[in-house]
Amino acid sequence: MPAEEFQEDVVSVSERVAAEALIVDVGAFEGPLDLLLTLSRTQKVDLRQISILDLARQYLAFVEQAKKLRLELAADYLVMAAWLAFLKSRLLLPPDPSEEGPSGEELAAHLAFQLERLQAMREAAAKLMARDQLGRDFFARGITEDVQRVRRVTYTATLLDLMQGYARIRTRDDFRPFVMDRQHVMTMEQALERMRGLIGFAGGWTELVSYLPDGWDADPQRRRSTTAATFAATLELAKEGKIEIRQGEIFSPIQIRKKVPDE
Amino acid sequence: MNKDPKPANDSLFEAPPMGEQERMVEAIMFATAEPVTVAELIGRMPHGCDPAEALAHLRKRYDGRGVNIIKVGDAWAIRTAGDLGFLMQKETVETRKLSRAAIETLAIVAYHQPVTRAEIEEIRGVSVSRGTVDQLIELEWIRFGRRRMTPGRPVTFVVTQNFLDHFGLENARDLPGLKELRSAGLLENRPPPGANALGEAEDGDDEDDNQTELFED
Amino acid sequence: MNKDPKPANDSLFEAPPMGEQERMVEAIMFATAEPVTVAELIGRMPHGCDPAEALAHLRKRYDGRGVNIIKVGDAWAIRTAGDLGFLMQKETVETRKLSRAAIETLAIVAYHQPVTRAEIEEIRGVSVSRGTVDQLIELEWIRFGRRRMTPGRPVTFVVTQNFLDHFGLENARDLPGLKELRSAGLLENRPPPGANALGEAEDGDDEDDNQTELFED
Repeated sequence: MPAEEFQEDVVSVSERVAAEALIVDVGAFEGPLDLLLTLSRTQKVDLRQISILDLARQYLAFVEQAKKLRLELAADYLVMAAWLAFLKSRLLLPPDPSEEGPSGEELAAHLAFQLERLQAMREAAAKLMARDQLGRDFFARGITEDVQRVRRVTYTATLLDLMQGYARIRTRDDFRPFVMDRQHVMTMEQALERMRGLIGFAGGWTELVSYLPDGWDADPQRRRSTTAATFAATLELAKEGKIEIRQGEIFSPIQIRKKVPDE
Repeated sequence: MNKDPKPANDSLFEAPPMGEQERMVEAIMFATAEPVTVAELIGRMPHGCDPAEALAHLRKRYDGRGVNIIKVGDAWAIRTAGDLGFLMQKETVETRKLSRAAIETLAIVAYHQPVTRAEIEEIRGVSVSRGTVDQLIELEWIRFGRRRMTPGRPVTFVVTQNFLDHFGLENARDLPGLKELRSAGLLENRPPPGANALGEAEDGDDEDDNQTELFED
Repeated sequence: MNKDPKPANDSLFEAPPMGEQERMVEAIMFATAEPVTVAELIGRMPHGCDPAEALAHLRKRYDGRGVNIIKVGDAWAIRTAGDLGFLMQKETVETRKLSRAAIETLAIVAYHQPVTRAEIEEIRGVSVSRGTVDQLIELEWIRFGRRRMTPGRPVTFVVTQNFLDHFGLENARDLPGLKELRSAGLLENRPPPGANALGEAEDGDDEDDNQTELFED
């Protein structure tokens, strides 16, 4: 049976354990629960009818033996030993009504459940591995064909695109997108250059408006552009520490003056 | 963990029935990564089998199916039936917006049909690339109309039924005129300053009328 | 000039007859080693096809043959019949032998899914090494499931379609002995009476928190 085959090493250990009383071979076990499961086999009964008390005794004897042989047991084996000693005393002594927590029977039942569950999962694992497996017992297609991805591009347009396209052609001169009208724009750099030349003369507070270049105040677009550029330039100059700026209140005229270096 | 009921030494026993042999050949051909020769089949199947015969049966069985058994050199393989090759391609359709040149060309054909290439170029103010016209023809949005009865008998372009379907038009005359475009806010309301670059639009809004005439037939 | 008499839209046309659809499914399924979902078939076949029905026909057709059509999760695959594995030694891929810890962990994930690392450790009574989980994930036999809505929001593990495919399972409910285990109450997650009965549950939980952080992104 595959389950047996799978358990092979465990079984042989348990046989030795049974035959030679106790040989401490901790390395063969995967932790205390595994050891307990192995020990439980020596009882040769259904795991459901297992005597947890006997099992606890066996385990404690195992740990005693290990101590005698001065073998280092991992901490979890000792934790389990302590817990089983506690369980043993609970199972042996009449229940103390003043004591809180689960009864010895409840704890024993849970341990039995854990052992049964572990055993069941081991058997299930063996059954699973005994199934026919892909690439071992049954096979997938050997010559596969890849799906070629073909990209097809379709083009689309809406009626609106069409009408706008037509309108664009027929009214070409109405639209001057993308062409910046430099004629009506003053850049910050231009304003800055201009202001650098003028600022030397600004000893006292002077309104910013008075620095706007001539001929730029008639056209609203030009006025906006030059005002923005000049203002940005004064901020730049203030940052450089060349001038000071003040404004009495919101929307009142902005005034600037030259900053005296030693001030 | 192969629960093979047969003992190891097959040769003492009769060969499996032909139906079984056919199954075996089928499985081997399916799983093997390369075409299989009859010699290989003999080597892999139980003693006494006749893979050549099994193969012939199998071949018949797959005749007309989605996959066929075909000969590759002196070996055999299962392959997709030739007519189903298209299933091995996965088409991904990517929708792209038509280029501006194509839209404008299409618009001109729609508004001015039947129109020659020279006329399209005159209206757009730039030459129309062959690719643009080809693309519109391929999309089945424009097609060749009658030749113009002028010197050189140039070919004309008209829009197709597909075009009308795609743009939800009953016919090309339904296309809104410039006036309507303007009132719909699709054009700036300002009249073009000065003369029109195309020389033919100086009539401005009258253009619409001209255009309407073009469609009168 | 594409004088295709068919309009672009296939849906205007009737789907191919069922026999043709069966051939198409057959071709697609033969072409790949991976299980194919009905959704994928729909995506690859002409409009209006009913691959689910075609699959049912095809499945019957291959019943008892050298290759069979089998269900893998919500997908379908062609695999060689289980009894013919002995012919295929040549194809057998030598797989890495799984450790006992890995096999048990895999079984616990399969039977208890979705299951947290702490629960696996609780069942096995020892901590699960990272390498074990990594190996199973690398084999694409297990994957992360949803986080458990408990404190620490631990990540869970579930088995994959690859797992089902590998072990020839139609779905995880078909795991051997699942019903018996369930009715015996052995798949319950029974908390120990009182707190931390084994003293190690604490560590387990901590571990899980760490792990949770690792997967957070």
